[in-house]
Amino acid sequence: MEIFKQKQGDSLLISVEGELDASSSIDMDKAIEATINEGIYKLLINCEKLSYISSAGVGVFVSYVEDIKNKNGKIVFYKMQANVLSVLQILGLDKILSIAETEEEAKLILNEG
Amino acid sequence: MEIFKQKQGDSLLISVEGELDASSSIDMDKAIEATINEGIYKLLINCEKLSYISSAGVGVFVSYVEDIKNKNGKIVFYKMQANVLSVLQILGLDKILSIAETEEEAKLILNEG
Amino acid sequence: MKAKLKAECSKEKLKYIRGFVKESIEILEATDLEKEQIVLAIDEVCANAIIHGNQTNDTKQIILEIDVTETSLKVDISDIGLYDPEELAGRNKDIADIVKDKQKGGMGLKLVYSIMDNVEYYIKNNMSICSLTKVLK
Amino acid sequence: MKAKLKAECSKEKLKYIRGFVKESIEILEATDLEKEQIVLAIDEVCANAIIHGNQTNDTKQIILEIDVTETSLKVDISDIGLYDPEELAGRNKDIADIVKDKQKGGMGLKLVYSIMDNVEYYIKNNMSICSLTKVLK
Ligand SMILES: Nc1ncnc2c1ncn2[C@@H]1O[C@H](COP(=O)(O)OP(=O)(O)O)[C@@H](O)[C@H]1O
Ligand SMILES: Nc1ncnc2c1ncn2[C@@H]1O[C@H](COP(=O)(O)OP(=O)(O)O)[C@@H](O)[C@H]1O
Repeated sequence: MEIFKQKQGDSLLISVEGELDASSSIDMDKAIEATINEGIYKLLINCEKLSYISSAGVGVFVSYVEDIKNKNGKIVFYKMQANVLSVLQILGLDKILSIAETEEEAKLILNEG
Repeated sequence: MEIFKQKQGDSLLISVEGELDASSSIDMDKAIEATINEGIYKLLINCEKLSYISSAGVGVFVSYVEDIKNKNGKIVFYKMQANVLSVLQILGLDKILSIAETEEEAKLILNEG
Repeated sequence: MKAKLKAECSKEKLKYIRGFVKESIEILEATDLEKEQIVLAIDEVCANAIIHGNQTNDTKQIILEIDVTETSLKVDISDIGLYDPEELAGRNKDIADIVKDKQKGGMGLKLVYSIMDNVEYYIKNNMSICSLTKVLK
Repeated sequence: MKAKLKAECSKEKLKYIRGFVKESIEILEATDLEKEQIVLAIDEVCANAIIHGNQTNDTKQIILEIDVTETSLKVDISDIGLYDPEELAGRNKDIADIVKDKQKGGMGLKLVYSIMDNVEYYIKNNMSICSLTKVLK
């Protein structure tokens, strides 16, 4: 798995490529923790090249949802592949997490209300 | 494996796609046998989409080389992938079979001498 | 076909295990998405066996046994950590509570139970075995 | 890692066996071409076990056992056909003679011996076993 970060104003765009499993999720956890420690609470996650996610990968994102919400931030995913989306759907997380189709839509959701 | 045949004057262009192994080589054998039975002894084999060959696949071509030569025909392969070419090289067949890089080169070899 | 894999208990091995499983279940007459979900379910159980069953001690091994036909699948995952299957009940926790409690874990078995038809835990020859089955309709 | 596969003796199974082998040897630190050649060598021995060892009788099975690390590979292929290893000597026939004799076969073992470091045939528990090894430099 590879993580690419790009600062955009007060938000951070994270592009994740490859497979996010029990092994690689540790790096993703560090990446998000570092972002929050920098005081950034608006996260866009580009999932276009994320080919696989297991519960450990999902868990990383889930564990920061509350903290981010408490800081009036948001975490928005977009361009998810069908298999990755299906994992969130099975868990019922598609109704709890913010999931957009395109980058534009994701940015709208990130900056609304 | 899939075989596509295309008649070009007195020669036949055979495009082979996929994996040519002990199982699929039977179909290739039938295709070449049928061609020879039709009296066509000039064969161009487009290997661009041939992703795998085992000795059984090689054997099909090898078994017709003599008959085709005796009829003043020729069998010319082109656009071979590296792994397929390496199989012929290991067997020393790269010096016995006619192997071209491009279709143009293959046609030149087919119609020379 | 029957496939068997012994792998050292390290998380880095999970991606090879998935590749192995993917190929082993190739003959199943299921959609790509269904096959990807089956690979996920098996990945989750293997991750548990490596992490919880063997504390990622890579001198230990887990064993994966796959029995597959065009329409059916049975997978046994064995690890030496002897646990009480009753303790795996965490899978019933509500997803909203998992989010609220900022949990990183506790979602794996939810996926396994959703994707597979049957999930069974038992102990045999001093090994903990998780047995997964699925029959295609 | 150790991987094991039991497959019915039908030629249609060869492509699944190759997929399985490809994934099983993924951790080998070799080039893609080297890995493809190793898959080929194993395919050749499996094809022989299915065709010559078991006459493509799909009620019979061949067994493939792979023991792989980053730098070494050992593969055992077992079939129930009991043959005399001495009879496999056909692999020494000159390739030009194979062409002249219009042979369709007799090239498989040439590939196997070229690609692998060591090839051994022996009989154990009433099974014929072909044992292949390779060590990466
Ligand atoms: N093979 C195992 N050995 C010991 N405990 C296990 C095993 N598999 C699962 N468990 C227990 O069940 C719990 C729930 O598993 P799971 O839903 O996969 O979530 P996670 O592993 O992410 O915590 C684990 O936290 C662990 O305590
Ligand atoms: N597992 C086996 N059981 C019986 N005979 C075998 C086995 N493997 C190889 N042989 C014999 O060795 C010969 C040479 O094998 P090979 O070089 O692979 O060529 P091919 O199988 O194409 O004839 C075969 O034709 C067969 O007679």
